[in-house]
Amino acid sequence: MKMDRRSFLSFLIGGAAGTTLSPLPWKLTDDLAIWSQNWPWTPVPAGGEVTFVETTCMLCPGGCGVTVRKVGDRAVKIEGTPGHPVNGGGICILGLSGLQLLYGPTRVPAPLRRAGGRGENRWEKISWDDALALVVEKLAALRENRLSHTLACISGTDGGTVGRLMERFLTVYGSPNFIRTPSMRDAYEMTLHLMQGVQASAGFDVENTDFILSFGSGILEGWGSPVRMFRAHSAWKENGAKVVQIEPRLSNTAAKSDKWLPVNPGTEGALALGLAHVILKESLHRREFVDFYAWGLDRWKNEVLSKWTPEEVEAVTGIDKSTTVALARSFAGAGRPLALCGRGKGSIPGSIGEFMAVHALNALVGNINRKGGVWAVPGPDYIRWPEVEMDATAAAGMQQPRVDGAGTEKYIFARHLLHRVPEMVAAADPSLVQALFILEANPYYTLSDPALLKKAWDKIPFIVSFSSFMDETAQNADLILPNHMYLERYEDVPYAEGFNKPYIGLAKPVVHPQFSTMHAGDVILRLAKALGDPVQKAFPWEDYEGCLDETFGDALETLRETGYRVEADFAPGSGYPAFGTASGRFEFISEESRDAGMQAMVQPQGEEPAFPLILIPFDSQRLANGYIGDPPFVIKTVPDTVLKGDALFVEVHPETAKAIGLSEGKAALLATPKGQARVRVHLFEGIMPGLVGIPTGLGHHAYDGYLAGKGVNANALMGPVEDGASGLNAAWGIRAKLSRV
Amino acid sequence: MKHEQAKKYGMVIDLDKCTGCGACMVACMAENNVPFKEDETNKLDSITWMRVYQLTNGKPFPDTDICYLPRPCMHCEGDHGHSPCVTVCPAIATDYGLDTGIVSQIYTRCFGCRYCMAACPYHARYFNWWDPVWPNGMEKYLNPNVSPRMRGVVEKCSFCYHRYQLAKDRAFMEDRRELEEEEYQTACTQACPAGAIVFGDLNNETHRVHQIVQPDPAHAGRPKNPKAFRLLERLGTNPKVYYLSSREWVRRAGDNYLPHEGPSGGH
Amino acid sequence: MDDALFPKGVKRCPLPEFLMKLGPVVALLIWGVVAMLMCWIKGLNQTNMNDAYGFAAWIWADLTVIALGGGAFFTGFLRYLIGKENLKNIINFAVLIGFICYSSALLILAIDIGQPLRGWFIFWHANVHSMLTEVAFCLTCYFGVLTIEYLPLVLENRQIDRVPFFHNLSHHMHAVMPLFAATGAFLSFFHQGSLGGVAGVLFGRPFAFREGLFIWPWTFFLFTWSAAAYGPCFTIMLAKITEKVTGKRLIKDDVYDLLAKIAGWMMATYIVAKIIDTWYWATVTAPARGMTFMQFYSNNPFYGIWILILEIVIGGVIPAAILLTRKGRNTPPVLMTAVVLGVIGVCVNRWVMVLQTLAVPVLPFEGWPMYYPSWQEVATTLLPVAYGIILVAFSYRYLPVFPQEAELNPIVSEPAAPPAPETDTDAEPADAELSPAQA
Amino acid sequence: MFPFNFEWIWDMSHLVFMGGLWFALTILGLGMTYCIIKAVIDTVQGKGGGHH
Amino acid sequence: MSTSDDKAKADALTDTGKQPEQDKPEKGNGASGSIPFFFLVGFIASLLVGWVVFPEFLYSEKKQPIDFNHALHVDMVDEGCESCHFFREDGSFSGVPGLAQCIECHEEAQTDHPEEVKFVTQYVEKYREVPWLVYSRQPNCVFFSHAAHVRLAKMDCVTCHGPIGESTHSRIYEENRITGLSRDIWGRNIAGIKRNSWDRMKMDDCAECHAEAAEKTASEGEAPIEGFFNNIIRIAFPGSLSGRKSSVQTQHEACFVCHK
Repeated sequence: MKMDRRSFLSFLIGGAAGTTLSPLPWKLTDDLAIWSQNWPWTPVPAGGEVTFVETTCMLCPGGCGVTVRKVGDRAVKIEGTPGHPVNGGGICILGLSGLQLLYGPTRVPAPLRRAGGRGENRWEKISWDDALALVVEKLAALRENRLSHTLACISGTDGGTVGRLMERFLTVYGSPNFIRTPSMRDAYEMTLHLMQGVQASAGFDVENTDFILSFGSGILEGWGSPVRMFRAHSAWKENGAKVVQIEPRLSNTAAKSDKWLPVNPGTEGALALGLAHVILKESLHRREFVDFYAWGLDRWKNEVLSKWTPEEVEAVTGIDKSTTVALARSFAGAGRPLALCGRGKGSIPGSIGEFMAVHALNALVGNINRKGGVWAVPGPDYIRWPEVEMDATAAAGMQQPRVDGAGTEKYIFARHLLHRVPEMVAAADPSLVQALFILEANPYYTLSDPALLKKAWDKIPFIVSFSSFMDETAQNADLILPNHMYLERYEDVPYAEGFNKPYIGLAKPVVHPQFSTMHAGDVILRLAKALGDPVQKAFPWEDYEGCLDETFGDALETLRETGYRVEADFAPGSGYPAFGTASGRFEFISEESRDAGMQAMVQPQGEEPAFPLILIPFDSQRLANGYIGDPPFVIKTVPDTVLKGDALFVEVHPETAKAIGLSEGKAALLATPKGQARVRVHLFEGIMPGLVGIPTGLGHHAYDGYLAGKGVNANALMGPVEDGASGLNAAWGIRAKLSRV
Repeated sequence: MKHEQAKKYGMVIDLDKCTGCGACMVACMAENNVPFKEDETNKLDSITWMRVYQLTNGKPFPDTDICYLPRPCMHCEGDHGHSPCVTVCPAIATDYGLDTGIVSQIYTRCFGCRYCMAACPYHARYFNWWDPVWPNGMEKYLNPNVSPRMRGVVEKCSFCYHRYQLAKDRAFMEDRRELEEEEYQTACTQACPAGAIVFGDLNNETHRVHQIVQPDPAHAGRPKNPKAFRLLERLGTNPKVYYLSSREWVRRAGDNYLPHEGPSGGH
Repeated sequence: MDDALFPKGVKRCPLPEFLMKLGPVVALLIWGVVAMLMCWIKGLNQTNMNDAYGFAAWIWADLTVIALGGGAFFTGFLRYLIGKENLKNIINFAVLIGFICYSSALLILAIDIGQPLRGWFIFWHANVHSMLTEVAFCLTCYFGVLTIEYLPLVLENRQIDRVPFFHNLSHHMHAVMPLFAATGAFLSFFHQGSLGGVAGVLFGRPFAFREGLFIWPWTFFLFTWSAAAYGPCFTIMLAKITEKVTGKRLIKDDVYDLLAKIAGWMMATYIVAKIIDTWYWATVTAPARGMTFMQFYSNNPFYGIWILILEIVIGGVIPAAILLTRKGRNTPPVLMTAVVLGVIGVCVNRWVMVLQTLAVPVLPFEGWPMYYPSWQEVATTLLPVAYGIILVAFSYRYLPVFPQEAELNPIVSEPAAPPAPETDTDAEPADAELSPAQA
Repeated sequence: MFPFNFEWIWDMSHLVFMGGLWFALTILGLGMTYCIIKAVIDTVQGKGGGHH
Repeated sequence: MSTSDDKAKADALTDTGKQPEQDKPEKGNGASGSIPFFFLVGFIASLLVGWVVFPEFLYSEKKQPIDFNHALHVDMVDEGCESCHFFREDGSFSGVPGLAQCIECHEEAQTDHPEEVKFVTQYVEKYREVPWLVYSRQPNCVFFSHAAHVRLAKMDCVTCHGPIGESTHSRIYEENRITGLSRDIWGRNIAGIKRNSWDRMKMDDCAECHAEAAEKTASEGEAPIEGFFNNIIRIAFPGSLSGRKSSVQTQHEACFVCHK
C-alpha cells in the first residue's frame, strides 16, 4: 500500500503517542536536569579524613598562631589557634586567605632565570643546581676582586634563624650590607636605645591599660599584631577603657575611639609636647617615677615649657588649647594610661623626635615597664651559634661602610636605612652594590620615589629574589630562587610585633611543597658549601632543619607540639629596672644625642603654590601593603568607594573637592613632586579639608589578574623624608595637586 | 523531632566592637566555597554571603561618624516560618527548618527564577550570574562539606549548617543528640578577631545569644535589651540576627522611621 | 501562487511582495533568536540584571504582554458567557493576539530562568503558596486554552477545511467552544491576578506590598481588572493598525464601539479602585513601615512622581474618560489616542510593579540601584514582537480572521487583465456573490 | 503536583489549588477528546468536506 | 473561531459542489484505510525504541579496576562491614577504604590470585590509590550521615546497599552517559519499579523510608479502632497522617537535613 501524506502523518501521530508512553522523554528530562545539577566543569571537592595542623602565620610581623584544617592531604581552611598567647583564637582577613597564596597562581613554580629584559617577565625554568651554580659563580668572582662588600641583602626578616643565617652568610662572606626593611620598629628600637639605653623592641601591655592615647596609630588598621589589637580593643569596650585617636582622617580606629582629635597632619609630635607641657606645668606627672628614675627632666622641662605652650600647640596642630589641657589632665589622671605612636600600620618608621616625645609622655605618667605600659622586650636569645671566623677578605669587607650609611657617625644610632639605598646606589659609580639578595621583601613595590629606585636598580648587575611569589621585585630580578611558602616550611618567628613578652612562634610544613621550591635556609647553606672555606666553615649544619634542631635543642620538640613558646611570667625587672643609659636612668633628653627628640616634626616635600594640597597615605586591614599583596578573597572585600574597576578613589573633603570643581566619582589627576596618577575622587566628610587621602596597598603590577593593574601604588607618589636626628624615613605625606581631567 | 527540643539558632553582632576589618566576609567565603571573579568591584554582582556595610551619620567634619554593620542572612522566621523568601519560592528550593530556625537554600533544586531575591529586603541572596571558576590548582582548598554552586542559581548564608551536621555526627558517636553551645559555631563567629559576633540557640537560656538579647516571645522575639535591635524590625520579617550598639544614630539606621518616630517609638 | 490558501472572497497581495514586506521583521526575529541563544549558552551574565535587579526588562515584558493579551479572555468571556454576540467579529483576532502574547510570555520565562533545563521543577515540585507557581500553572493551562481556541481558525483554512476529519473537528470544537472559553476565563482571572500577587505579597518590599483579601493582596484584583480593561484596548489598537497596514476596513464600527465602551467602563472603575488603593497604601500601608510616600519617588535620577501621574492620570483617567463618551469612541483618531494611552498606562503600571519595587531601597543605608537593559535583553524582548507580526501576517493572509472582511471589501470582478498586485486571481464570481450572503 | 510527589501535602491549599487546576485540565481534556471522537465518527460516516 | 451557525452555512455552501477539480477532496477510502495501520506501526516502533533501545544507549558499562571479592573478605574480618568501612572519631564515615588501609594486610600478595597480584603490583607497589567505581555514589548536593543512620537509627548496611557483602565478584558498573551517576541510583528497572529497599537510591526512596518511620512514630499509641481507620486513610492518602515535621514548606524533614 502506498505511503501518502496522511498515512505518514498518522505514522507520526502513532509515534508520538508511543513515545509519550515510553520512559524515553521522561527519563531524558530527568537526566538532563540532573546533568545541569552536576555540570562536569563544577568542581567536586574530594572528602577524606579531617586533621588539624597548628602553625604560625608569617604573612605579617604579627606572629599569630593559626590552625590549618586539612582534608586528606589538602589544606582547606586556616583558622586562629584557640588560646594562643598572641591572637587567642582570632584571625585576620589576610591570615584567612593564606591558602589562596599557597595554591594560587602567583607562586613561582621553580628556579627561574630571566629570559627577556628586566621586568619583561619572560623566564626560563632551570634546575636548582644550575641556579645555585650561577649565584656561586657570581659571588666567588666578587670575592676574588675584593668586592665582597658590594653584596647586599634586603631582608624582611631578622632575628630568626633564617635572617641570622643570611646575616651570618654576608658577614663571613665579607659584607656589612644586611638591610632590614623599614618599619616603626626601627624608630621604637632607637627610642628605647636613646631613652632607656637598651637594645630591645617595644612591647605594649595593651590588655591592661585603661586610657589609650594614640598618635595616629592604626590600632584597627593593622598596627602591631592586628588580631591582638582587635581583641584588646574589644576588651577596652567591655571594661570602659578610653581611647583618644589623634589623626587628620576618620580612620576605623578614630571612628571607634571615644574621642577623635583631627590634628594637622605631621604635627602629632607637637601635640605630644603640648600635653607634656600641661602635665609638667600642672605637675600632674608621677613623681615616684620621674623623681627617682628619670634624668634630664629639668632641661627638657624648660624646653617644653618655653616652646610648647597650648597656644603654640594650637597654632601648629589646630587643636584648641582647652582641648589640649583637658586631654593632658585626663591622660595623666587615668589609672594606667598608655601613649602609642607609629602611623597606620607603622610601615614607615617616622621621626625620632615624635617617638621620643610620645615615649616621654609614657614616662611622665610613669608607665615604663609597668602593668598596662610600654615594656622593653629583649630580642631573641635562643640563637647561640659559634663566632664566625673571618678571613682577610671578609674582615676587609666588613670594614667597609654600609651602603645605607647606617652606623656611620651621621647616622650613628640607625641600624637599617633602606630608604637611603636607592639614592646612594644611583649616585656612586661604579655601583656600590654588585649583587643584591632579596629575602621575604618586595622593595620594588614598597620603596618610594620610583624614578630614583629605577635608576639605582638598573645599576645593580645581579639581583636574586628568594620570593615564593611573583611579586614586583621578583619580576624585576635576574634570578628567582623560590622559597617554600610559610605553609610548606619550618621557620622560627622570633617575635610578635608590639607583643610585651618574649615570644617564639614556629611555622610548620602543613602540606608538602606544591612546587619545585627550596627553603631559603637550605639555599644559604648550599651556597656556603659551594663557596668553600672560610664561608663553609661558618655553617656546620647538614641542612636547615639540622640547624634548627641544633639551635633549639630539646626546646624544638615542645615548639613542634604547641607551635609557640612564650615567657608568660615575663616582667622587665621588678618595678622599675635600672636603665642601661649612661645616667642609669630614664633620659628625657638623651645624653648620647642631645638634639634627638627636640625636633618633633618634619616637613613634607613640595612647595605651596605648585602643590596646594597635602597627600596622606592611609592603611586598611583589607589592603595588605607589605611584602604580601592582597589575595583574591581580600581584594574582593575592598569597598567600591576605594576601588571601582581598575580606578582608585582618593578621599577628599567635599569643600576641597568643590573648590577644585570635583564631585563624587569624578576622575582627576593627582600630582606630587615624585609622580602623578589618574584617580577618581570619593567625597568624605571624615577627612580634614585640604588633604587628599590615598589608600596604600594597591597599584601592583605583578601578582595575578585579581590584583595586578588595580588602583595606584601610593609609594610611587611619595618620597622619603629623612629625619635629621636619626636618618630614619619620617615621611608621613607629601604636598600634592589635584586637578580635573 | 521527637527526642529533641526545637532550636532557634540566631546571632548577635556587637557593632561597638566590630572594626569593619572584613575577616568575617573572608572566613565565610573560605568556609563556603564562595567563588570570586577578577573584578569584584561591582558590588551588585559580587557574592558575599556575609557583607559588611559602612554606615555614616551624615554629619559634617569633624562630627562625622562611621559604623560598620556585618549583614549575613537574617534567617527570618517571619510568621511561623513564613519568611519573605521561603514562601515565594515556586519550587521549594528554600525552606525554613523548625528544628533549627535556619533558612535553607538547595542549589540543585533552585532553577534561578530569582523571586526570592526580589522578596528579600536585606539583599542577603546572591545569584550566580557566572559559572564559578577557580584558578588552576586553587580548587584544592575547596571545602568538601559545602557543595560548590553552578551558574544560574541563588545562594546565601546558611549559618554554616554543615558545621551543625558535622557536630551532630560527632555527637551521635557519643550517643548524644543535644549539642553544646561551642560545638556548633559559624565560620564568621569563629573568625571574628574582635569577638563581635555571638552565635547560639535563642531558645536556650544558657546560651549567650539568649542572655544578651533577651528575646521577647510575646513580641516575635523583639529584644528586651535596649542596646539591641534588628534590621527592618517593622516589616515583620522577624529576623534572627540581632545587633548591639550604644549609639542612637546607629540603632535608628537599622530601620525606617517617620520623622516623628524613633527606634524606641518605632516599636 | 498561494491563492488557493486564501480565505474565500478576499484579496491578498502576491506572495513575493508579502514575503518582501516581512523581510525586516524576520531580520529582527533572527537578531532576537541569536540573543536568546547567547543567554542560554553563556548564561544570564549576558544581561544587565544584577542582585538588586533580579527581575528586570523580561519580567516586565512578561507581565505586560499578558495584561495586553487579556483582550482574549475578556472578549471571550463577554462573547460566550455574557453573550455579546456582536463580538464574534473581533474575537478571532483577540484570540490570535492572546495566543501570541501568551506564547511569548512562556518563551521569555524560559529565557529568564537561570537553569532552563530545570524549569519543569516549577510544576513537578510545585509550591502552591508561591504566586509564581500559580502564574506558571495558569499561564500554561490558559495557553493550552488559547491553542484550542486558535485551532479551529487554522482548520478553517480553505485547504485544511477540505480534509473531512479536520472539517468535522473544527465543527465540533465550535460546538463546545463556550465550555473552553469559560475554562479559559476562569484560569485567566486567576493568573492575571496572581501576576499582581507576585509583587503584592512581598512584605519585605513596602513599595509593592498590599494588604488584601484572604491570601490575595489588592494588587491581585487590580491586575485582573486592569487586564480586562486594557487588554481590549490593545486588541482594538492592533486591529486598527492591521486595518491601516492592509488598507482595508476589517471590522465594523459598532463592534469597535461595543468593545471600546466596555473597556471604558472597566478602565473607569479600575482607575477609581487603583486611586483608592494608592491612597490607602500611601497613607496607611507604607507609613506603618516607616516609609513616607515621597520616599518612593525622590533621591534618584529616574523614578519621579511623574511616573505615577503618567500611569494613573495620562494612562488611566484620560483614556477612560474618552472611551466613556460615544463621540470619543466614534472619532477614530480620538479612539486611537485613548487606546494608545491606555496601553502606555498599563505598561507603566507593570514596569513600576516590577522594577521600581526592586529599586526602592528598603535598608536605610542602601541607595537606589539603577538599571538599563543590555542589547541581549532588548533583542530577546523584541523577539516576540517580530514573531507576533509574522504570525498575524500569516493568519491574516490564510485564515478567516475577520469574518466581516469580505463583506466590507466586496470584490468588483474586472475583465481579465494583467493581474495587478492587489487582485485576487482566484476571485470567482461565485465567491463574489457569496460574500454578502455571509452576513 | 501529584499526591505521590515529595512536596505534596494533604492540606487545604493543595486541595484547592491543585483541585482547581486538575478540574480545569479535566474539562479541557474531556472537551477535546469529545470533539476528536465525534470528528472521527463523522469522518468514518463519510460526513465532512463536501460530503453530506 | 467564527460561530457554529456560520459553519453550518459554510458547510451548506460547499454542498453546491462548485469547487474546481483540484479542490475535490480525496476520497476517504483511498489511502485512509491504511491510516490505522501506519498509526500502529509508529506506535509500536516508538514503544520499542523507548523501552528497549533507549536504555541500552543511556548507560555505558565499566569494569572495576580490581575484581573484588566481598564474601571472602567478610569471612576473614571480625567486625563485619565496619572492619573496612569504618567510622572515624569525628563521626565521619570512611567509605571505600584507601590504599593505606588495604596495605595493612596486603603489604605483599598473600595468595597468587591474579586479582590480588594485580592489586599489589599495580597499586600497592606504586602506591597508587585504586580508582574504585562507587555504585552508591550520590551527587555532590547530597549530605548523607552514616552516623545518623547506622549509629543512631541502628540500620543495616543491607537496607540501602543490598547484599553486596555476599558478592564474590565486582559486577559491571553502569554509568549514565548524561548524569555520570551509577545506574544503581535510578535503579536497574528503567520504569523505576523496585522490589527491594536497595533497588533505587533517589530522593523519593529516602523520603519513602523517612515517611514510613514518621508514620510509625505517629501511629504509636493509637487506639486499635482509631488505628484501623487511620490505616485506611493512610492507604487512601499516602503520607497524610505522617504528622508535621521540621520543614515549614514540605512538612517532612527540613531540606538541609539531607542536602548541602
